[in-house]
Amino acid sequence: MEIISFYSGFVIPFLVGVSVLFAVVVYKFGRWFVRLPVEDRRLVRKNFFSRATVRALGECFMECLLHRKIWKVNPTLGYMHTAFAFGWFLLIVVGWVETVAYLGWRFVPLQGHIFFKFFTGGEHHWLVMDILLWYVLSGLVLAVYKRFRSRTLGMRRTTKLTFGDRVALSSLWFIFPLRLLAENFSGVMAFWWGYSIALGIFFVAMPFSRYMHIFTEVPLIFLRRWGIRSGERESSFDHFQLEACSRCGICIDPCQLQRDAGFRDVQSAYFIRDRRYNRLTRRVADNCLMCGRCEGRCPVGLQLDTLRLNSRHTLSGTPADGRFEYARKITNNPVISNECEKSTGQTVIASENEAICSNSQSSSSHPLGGRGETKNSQLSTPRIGFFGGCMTLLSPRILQSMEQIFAASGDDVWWADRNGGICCGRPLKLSGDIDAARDMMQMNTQLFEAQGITTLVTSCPICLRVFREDYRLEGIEVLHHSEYIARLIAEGCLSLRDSDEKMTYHDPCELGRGCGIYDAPRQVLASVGELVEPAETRSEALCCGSSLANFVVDDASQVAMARAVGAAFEATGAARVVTACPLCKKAIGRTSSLPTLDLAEVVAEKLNND
Amino acid sequence: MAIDFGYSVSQPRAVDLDRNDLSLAREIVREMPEFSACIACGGCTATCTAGNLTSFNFRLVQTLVRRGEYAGAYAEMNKCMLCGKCRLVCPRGINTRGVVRLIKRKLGDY
Amino acid sequence: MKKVVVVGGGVAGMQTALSLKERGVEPVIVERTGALGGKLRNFHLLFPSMTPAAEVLKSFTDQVASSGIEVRLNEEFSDFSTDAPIVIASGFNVFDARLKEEYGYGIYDNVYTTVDVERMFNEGKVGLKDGSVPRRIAFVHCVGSRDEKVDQRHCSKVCCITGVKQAMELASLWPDAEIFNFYMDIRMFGPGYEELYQQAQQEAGINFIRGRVSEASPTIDGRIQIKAEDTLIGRPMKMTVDMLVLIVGMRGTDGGKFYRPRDLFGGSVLSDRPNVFYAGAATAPKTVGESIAEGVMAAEKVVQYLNDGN
Amino acid sequence: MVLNSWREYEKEIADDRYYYARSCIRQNFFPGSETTFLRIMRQLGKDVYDDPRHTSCTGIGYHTDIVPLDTTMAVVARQFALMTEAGYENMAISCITSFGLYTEILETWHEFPETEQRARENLFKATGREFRKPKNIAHTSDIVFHNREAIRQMAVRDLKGLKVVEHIGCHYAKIFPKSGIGGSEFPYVLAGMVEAWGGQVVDYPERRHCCGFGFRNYLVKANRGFSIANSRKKLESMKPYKPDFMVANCPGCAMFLDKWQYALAEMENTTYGADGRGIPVLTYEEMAGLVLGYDPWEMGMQMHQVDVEPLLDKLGVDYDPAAKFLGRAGKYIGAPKPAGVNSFEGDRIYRIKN
Repeated sequence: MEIISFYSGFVIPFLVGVSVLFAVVVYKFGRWFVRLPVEDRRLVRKNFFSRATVRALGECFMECLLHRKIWKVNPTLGYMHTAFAFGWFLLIVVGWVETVAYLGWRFVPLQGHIFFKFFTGGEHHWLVMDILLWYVLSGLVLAVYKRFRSRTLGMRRTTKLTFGDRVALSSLWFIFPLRLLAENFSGVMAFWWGYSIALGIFFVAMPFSRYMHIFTEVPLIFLRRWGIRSGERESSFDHFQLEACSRCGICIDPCQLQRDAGFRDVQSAYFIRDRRYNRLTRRVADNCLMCGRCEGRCPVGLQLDTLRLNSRHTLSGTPADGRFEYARKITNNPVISNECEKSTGQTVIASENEAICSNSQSSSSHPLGGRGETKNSQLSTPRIGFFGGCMTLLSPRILQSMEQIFAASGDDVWWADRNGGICCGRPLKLSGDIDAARDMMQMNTQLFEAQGITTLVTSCPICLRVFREDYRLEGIEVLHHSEYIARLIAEGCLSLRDSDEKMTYHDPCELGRGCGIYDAPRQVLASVGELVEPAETRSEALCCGSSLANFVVDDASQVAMARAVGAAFEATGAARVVTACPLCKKAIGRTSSLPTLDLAEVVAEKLNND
Repeated sequence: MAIDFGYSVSQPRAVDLDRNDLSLAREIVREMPEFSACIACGGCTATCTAGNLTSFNFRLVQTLVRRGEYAGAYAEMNKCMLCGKCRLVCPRGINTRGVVRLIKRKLGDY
Repeated sequence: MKKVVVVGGGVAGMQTALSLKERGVEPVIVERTGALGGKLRNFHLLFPSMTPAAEVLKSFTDQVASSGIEVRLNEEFSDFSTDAPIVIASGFNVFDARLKEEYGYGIYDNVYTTVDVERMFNEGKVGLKDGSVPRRIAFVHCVGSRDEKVDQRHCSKVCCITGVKQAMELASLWPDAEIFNFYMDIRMFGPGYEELYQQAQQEAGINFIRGRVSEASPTIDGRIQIKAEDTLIGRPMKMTVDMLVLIVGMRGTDGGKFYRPRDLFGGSVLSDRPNVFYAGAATAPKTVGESIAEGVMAAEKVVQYLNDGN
Repeated sequence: MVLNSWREYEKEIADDRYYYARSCIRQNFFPGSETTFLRIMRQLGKDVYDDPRHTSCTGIGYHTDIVPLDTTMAVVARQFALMTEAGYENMAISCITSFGLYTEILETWHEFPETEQRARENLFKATGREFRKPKNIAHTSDIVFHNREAIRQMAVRDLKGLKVVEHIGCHYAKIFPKSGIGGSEFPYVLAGMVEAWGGQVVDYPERRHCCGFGFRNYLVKANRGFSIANSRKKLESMKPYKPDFMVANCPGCAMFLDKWQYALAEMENTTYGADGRGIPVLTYEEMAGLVLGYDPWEMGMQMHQVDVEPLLDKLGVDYDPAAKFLGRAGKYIGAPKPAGVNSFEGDRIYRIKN
């Protein structure tokens, strides 16, 4: 067999490109990895030799090469991605096999594999390689088509490109046609030069463009499988998530800010882009409902909301500084708030706590039966704390309904914030003021513990989420009122009149995607009426538009989003809209032609009082 | 050189629009024009948890800022828990939490 | 010749019909409800002169009856495609106070609207639900007016004076009661209004507090605690009252909006269609007197239209 | 319109035969001014009775809530008794606060005759004196104003080309507008003199604002910052007009507008007037005296905080710089230490060595 030199002038652009790419990727990964927090590195050590690693390998194959999740979004879009990723991957692997088959088991420099046909003069050639190349080219045709007619590939909008993206994308589009030309007109050096230059440019642009995701997704999958997550503060792991974003733009369509309010540059793809290139502004970081609709669809599974939250924390500069110490006036001793009233000479309202308690004590022998006993057998002093939260306090009908439900349940209830409570801390957390939010959480925790409650019920999903995710409430069970009511119904403690009234249900973001509670409210609704679902529901449900996570949008935008949501409910033919969040209720009720109620209101309305 | 006579010259209490530097106020309003739609109904302050426990008065502080009276506004705004009740009651639909954060950003340490 | 259709049998509609008849044009009043009179039927005394609404109403219904104008009651007019002249005098709807849930209307006892108070005066039964006399009463101005949150951006114009009038009526009924009016602005534009306002302050002893009530909540003894900021002091305030009166605004009858006249000057009773005219509060909040005046104007324009056409 | 308003408040001023009621504090602050008044009156050929038995009117004690009203009335009644005994009917009052107090008491007696009766009884019990109420009371600035034309005719120089800030004491017309020429809004008493003698009156935004003395505001140290803030407000407001001097008709005002310039210079390093030399503050007697050609040192102008020499130069007054701190009979009276507004070497041409 003759000696092949494996060298020609035209390979230089390719070699330079590969070297730069390799150096940058190694530098980036090395740097990010070294800076991982100690706990994260401990997780890596702990889980390296475990089934997680095997699963990660499988996931890499399914997601990085086959793009399984994108197939789910749209098969044509999936085909396009698979053709590029898997097709190119196979070209490399089969190409290598081809080389080995032809040259035997010997060292061949990189360019030898890539420009195999040049160096062998095209005398040996596998048909499968041509098929693979045409496979990739079919993906390319779709990609070009998508740039101009994205809708046919299931995307109404695609991502706006950065300069690096444009360079990489243009060179990428040239690589495969040039390869086709070079391999078929092997004697024309210009084609080989073009092919090599296209590869070189692509490789140099790659680590600075969205195509960095091709490499980054692999370590991301492994690290994630080993249990590493982004948190409320930025960490080195975030880099793996940021650069694993291909800016595919799947997050853009579900975004209601884009759909109904006309914001075109705040979606997760743009947020991640801005953060990655260090040009994140507060306006972009703050303009997100954190409804979670995009996070659920991200094919790379990025923690989009968490990343945005920790960006907000970084951008926020307000020190906690005990600036909410004044709130202790309420939480240290809830009775003090009444004393304050006395000292300022204002009307004193007797604390309602005792009244409600005595009321429920007298109803412990409630004919609805047995609840006091069942609970007593489980816990010595079952006591429920009800936390309405700020928003419920502005919805007296929910409070009144809960009062009726509690009375019917016979439970011993302490009203945590009816005469004034402090915020749960989630809005502050959403603003990035984590430390201040912690102060507030700690104050509320003290308050709950001091009251000796065994169950904390809240009618506000915003509060619920922070109680579950961030509070440490030892020995206190935290329930959303929908769960509490569902439980009362299941235990036979509530007697309700069923009806055939058609009602539709709005999943609040914090309750559904946030806490995974979809069924409890539906069970409750099913026992008082007939539930009709809107087109987008459960994990796909729309946001009401008034999310506390958004600090930017104005009233008109909120109304626009609420109208769109309202229209979806009107289309169901339901008589009323039921939700389980006071804020959603206000937001939707503002514009909807249908009456909008909280779950508790519907239940209280259907209570059998006799 | 200053001699201490045991008292100092009282500063005028008047809001002096000739002297106050309104450029920051204009900048803030430009970023959030809805901010100047306030009709001073006081609903925000009435419902405000912080306002009922401290001297914090959102209506007053944001008005002061619009008049170029920035002193102390940042510290006052820091009492806000961002709970959003004020936004719910505002008859003009002002993004009150956005206003709080904007003022803090312009006057504070973001 | 086809009769001119007057949609709505309130004061504006009745006046339009009477004026048409006087000019020799035959009108027909189409009224959705079972009686003529519109909103005037619910009112007790009319500001600022305290003229009984029934008196004004009677003079109109008597004239309509004696003039032999055709009146079709319990009929919803919907045939807007007709080429007969139509005068829309559909007035306004009273804002549904339940939409401002935080004020507790329909939730707590003893939260009333100004319309309820007029009705109670007419029925001769003014008082709390249990029949007792309130010691403290609060009026909340601008409920369903100047409020983006309920899609009611406009000022309903007549509520300020209504609130002042009712506060004075309650003050004279219960001289020992303390009465507080919570307002954002007091807009006293009409003749004699400012005088009534001053009288309310000085003679009736009504307390005017500049601040919008943010919320109402129940107290243990069944009273209502309200919160507002006293904006002139700059501090939040709260107080407990026995009776809360919500001064409700007007909502338009064109799908919740007011009809839009061609222009606000010479064309205030004209629409974009040549044969459709407006009279009264259908186009914007108006007082009884202003609605009557527009009835005359609308009739004049209809006659002009008919003369030009023939 | 404006002119009409100024003219609306004309008051009657007696032409001659005045009983002179001196001020307590002016004799300390501007000791030459009252003497100058008497000299002007003599030059005009007026009869002024300067009574050594006359006492304080208690005005400062009254306004600081130390002296009760009945006491004050009795003291004022005594001054009237002295005037009656001396055979005079027209009161010429040197102090603005005294003028305000006399006006107020006469007004009170008019509205509540029983208080006059009580004052008469108290006075009689204490001193055995009786009195007739004055036929006419005028502030001495009123009298100078009244004679401004006569003074102009005797003048040796005028105020041409000078911008003058005039300041009226609050008690002159703010209590009873009708008691002042031009009332409280358009006080013309000093402006009339300035205009008659050729000067130009400066109308500046804070023209009507109080100098800040305010008795309790100055006397209680805790409030003093408020007092000085008022003077500063006026000084800041007149600054852009570049006034050549101020003239005041109230002992306290002249004193504070002058001395606070020193305090502000020391406390805040702020000076007013050309080159930061301060704006000289004159009494109306000094202004009239300069017009009439009196020697500034004889009028006590060396006692001013803000040096008057630059003004004297502008007026073309022929004065002996070396004689500034030489009192009567050439005796050295001592010179103040250099201070914030007054420390310019150029001003201090004359240095006395003991």
